[in-house]
Amino acid sequence: MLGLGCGSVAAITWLALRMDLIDREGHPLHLTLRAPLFWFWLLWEIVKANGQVIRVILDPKLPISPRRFRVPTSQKTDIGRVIYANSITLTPGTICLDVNETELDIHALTADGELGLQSGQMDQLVSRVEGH
Amino acid sequence: MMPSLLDGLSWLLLLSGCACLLISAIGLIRMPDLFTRMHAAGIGDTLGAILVLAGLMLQSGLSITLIKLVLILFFLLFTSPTACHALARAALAGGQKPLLAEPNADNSPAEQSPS
Amino acid sequence: MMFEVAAVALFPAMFLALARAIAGPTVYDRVLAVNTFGTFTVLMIAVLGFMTDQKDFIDIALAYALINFIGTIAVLKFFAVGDFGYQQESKK
Amino acid sequence: MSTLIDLILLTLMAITAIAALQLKDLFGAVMLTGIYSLLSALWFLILDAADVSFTEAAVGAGISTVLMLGTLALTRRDEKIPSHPRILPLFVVAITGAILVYGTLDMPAFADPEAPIHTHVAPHYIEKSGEEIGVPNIVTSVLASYRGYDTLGETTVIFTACIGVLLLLGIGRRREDDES
Amino acid sequence: MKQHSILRIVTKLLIPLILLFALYVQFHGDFGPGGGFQAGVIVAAGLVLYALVFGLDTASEVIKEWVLMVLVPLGVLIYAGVGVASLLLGGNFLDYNVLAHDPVHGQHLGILLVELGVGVTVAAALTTIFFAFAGRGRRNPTGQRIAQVADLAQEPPR
Repeated sequence: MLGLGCGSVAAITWLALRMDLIDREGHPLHLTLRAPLFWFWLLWEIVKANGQVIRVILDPKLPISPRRFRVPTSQKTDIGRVIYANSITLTPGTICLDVNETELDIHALTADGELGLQSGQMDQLVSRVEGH
Repeated sequence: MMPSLLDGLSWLLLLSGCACLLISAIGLIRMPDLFTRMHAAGIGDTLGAILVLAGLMLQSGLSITLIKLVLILFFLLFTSPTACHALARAALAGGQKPLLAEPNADNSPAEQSPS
Repeated sequence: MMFEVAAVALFPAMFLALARAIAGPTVYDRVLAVNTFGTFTVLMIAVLGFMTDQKDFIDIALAYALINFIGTIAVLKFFAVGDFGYQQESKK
Repeated sequence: MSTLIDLILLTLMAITAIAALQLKDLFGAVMLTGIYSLLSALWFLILDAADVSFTEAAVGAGISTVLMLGTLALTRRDEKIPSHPRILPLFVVAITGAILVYGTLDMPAFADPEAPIHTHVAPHYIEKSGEEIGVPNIVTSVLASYRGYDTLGETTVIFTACIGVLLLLGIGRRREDDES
Repeated sequence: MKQHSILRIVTKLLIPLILLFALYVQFHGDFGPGGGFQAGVIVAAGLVLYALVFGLDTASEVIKEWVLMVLVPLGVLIYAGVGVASLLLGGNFLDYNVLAHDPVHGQHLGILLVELGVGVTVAAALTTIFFAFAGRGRRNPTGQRIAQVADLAQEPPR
């Protein structure tokens, strides 16, 4: 049984190498050390943002003011930008529509969401996780 | 003492998770256009999933089930924003225009205060 | 008991997501609804596994969590960049 | 409580199926089929058929949507509306359905221990599987060992289906007209 | 063009996990739900995801068509071969008891091999069918069906 397990892992590794999947992008092990703290921070952000959006949805007047804007990114690599973009999408109330080298295209549900992102706190934290 | 505390906590987590999922579904119905609906769906994908799975984790104890639940949560948190982003991109490419509060001002400060 | 309540409490949300999938004016709304429904199903399967005390069910939830994504990506591919076979013209 | 879950789930399935039939946009119908597959996976799970549910989950979530979209890509996206009402098909379907329902009246009640299906080989499988096969999952031992012939047949069916699709779509011709 | 970096990176992370999970399902079928068929479908799903994100051309470079063509019948052959082997060892067709000294052990071995056969056939067959569907329109540039599986990642293979 154990042999089969090891065999499976070896086979998948071979296939993944063949698919050209294993590199710093696919398996960002160099980020692991700094990531957990960021995850906890992100979890708290998610809870806060959820609270806001839930209040908006339950409000009978449905007070949304959807807006679309761009925020600059300070990350150097693709993977940093991807972490940033996914963190933005993961916090309800803001969705990342597009990514390019210097900016993210964001859609936000309320003005609060926009203000939160424009302050750039998440950007800095992601850059710190990226560690460049 | 301990087991009842754990039970109570996981009750709380499960029920609030279900409430989150319900709210997200309500939002899915109430919101006026695709992009705002995505925000509503995001609640269920993040907080709802986290709370429900956390509630189950408290019940599973230290076992392989716990690891599997953590993996489920991990995968959900990875795939759902990606799917959401891909959907938004595809919708934009397909000619869907997001409904905006002030259609012409792209980067103006907020004035229509929410809730 | 707890899990039964949770399972029943999940159903209204599923109803609403289904309503969105049926009503959804555009294709993308339907995709979004199906995706959300998929998340609900993953959680539902996990809850059911605990409800009937068959922890094997978690495997199925895990499979859904991994694979549901593929369906969404396929659909979007179909409509976004390349379409695997159809130009975006009939949906306004 | 469990009955309540059954009822709600079946209602959801019925709604989904009817809506999928009603939709003229075939793409929407494909999406609803996806939802239907999710629901039927849940339903199998409630019936304690974990293996079937797993199959439904694996096939329904990834592959079937992709293949249906592939088919849609080769045909058209909206349903062709029949030019005249079809009485005869409706009649045939109604009669067949009525006969089938009549047939179920003679069937033993669900989970009746005296039912024929539970009195011949099933007890043997359930009692002896542990010592004869030694595999904890009885479904696997029935599928792969007691009913090995069936599964060989199924594998051959998949093989044949693959050959059939390849013949229909003409993948072998790729080498000749490769310059597209 | 690095437009779809999000999809590319997440896919890179996920595909090995999907394939690994498929093998887990394959070999864990004796204990929990799962088995050859499910595992084959999950493998196929992983390969389809790869083809969708990185493009059909890259995918068919990694997974050569002839390999798939060999694998589809190979699975059936493994299955039937186990039957023939048990026949040669003095048992009935597909009677695994004779495969090892201990009948139960023989059953284990037989089921493992048979499930492997099913898995190989299913995975290869579904992947082949997907490739056939996806490649079909590309070779028929008539009318509307021009644009085909252009890769979402929009990046030349490195």
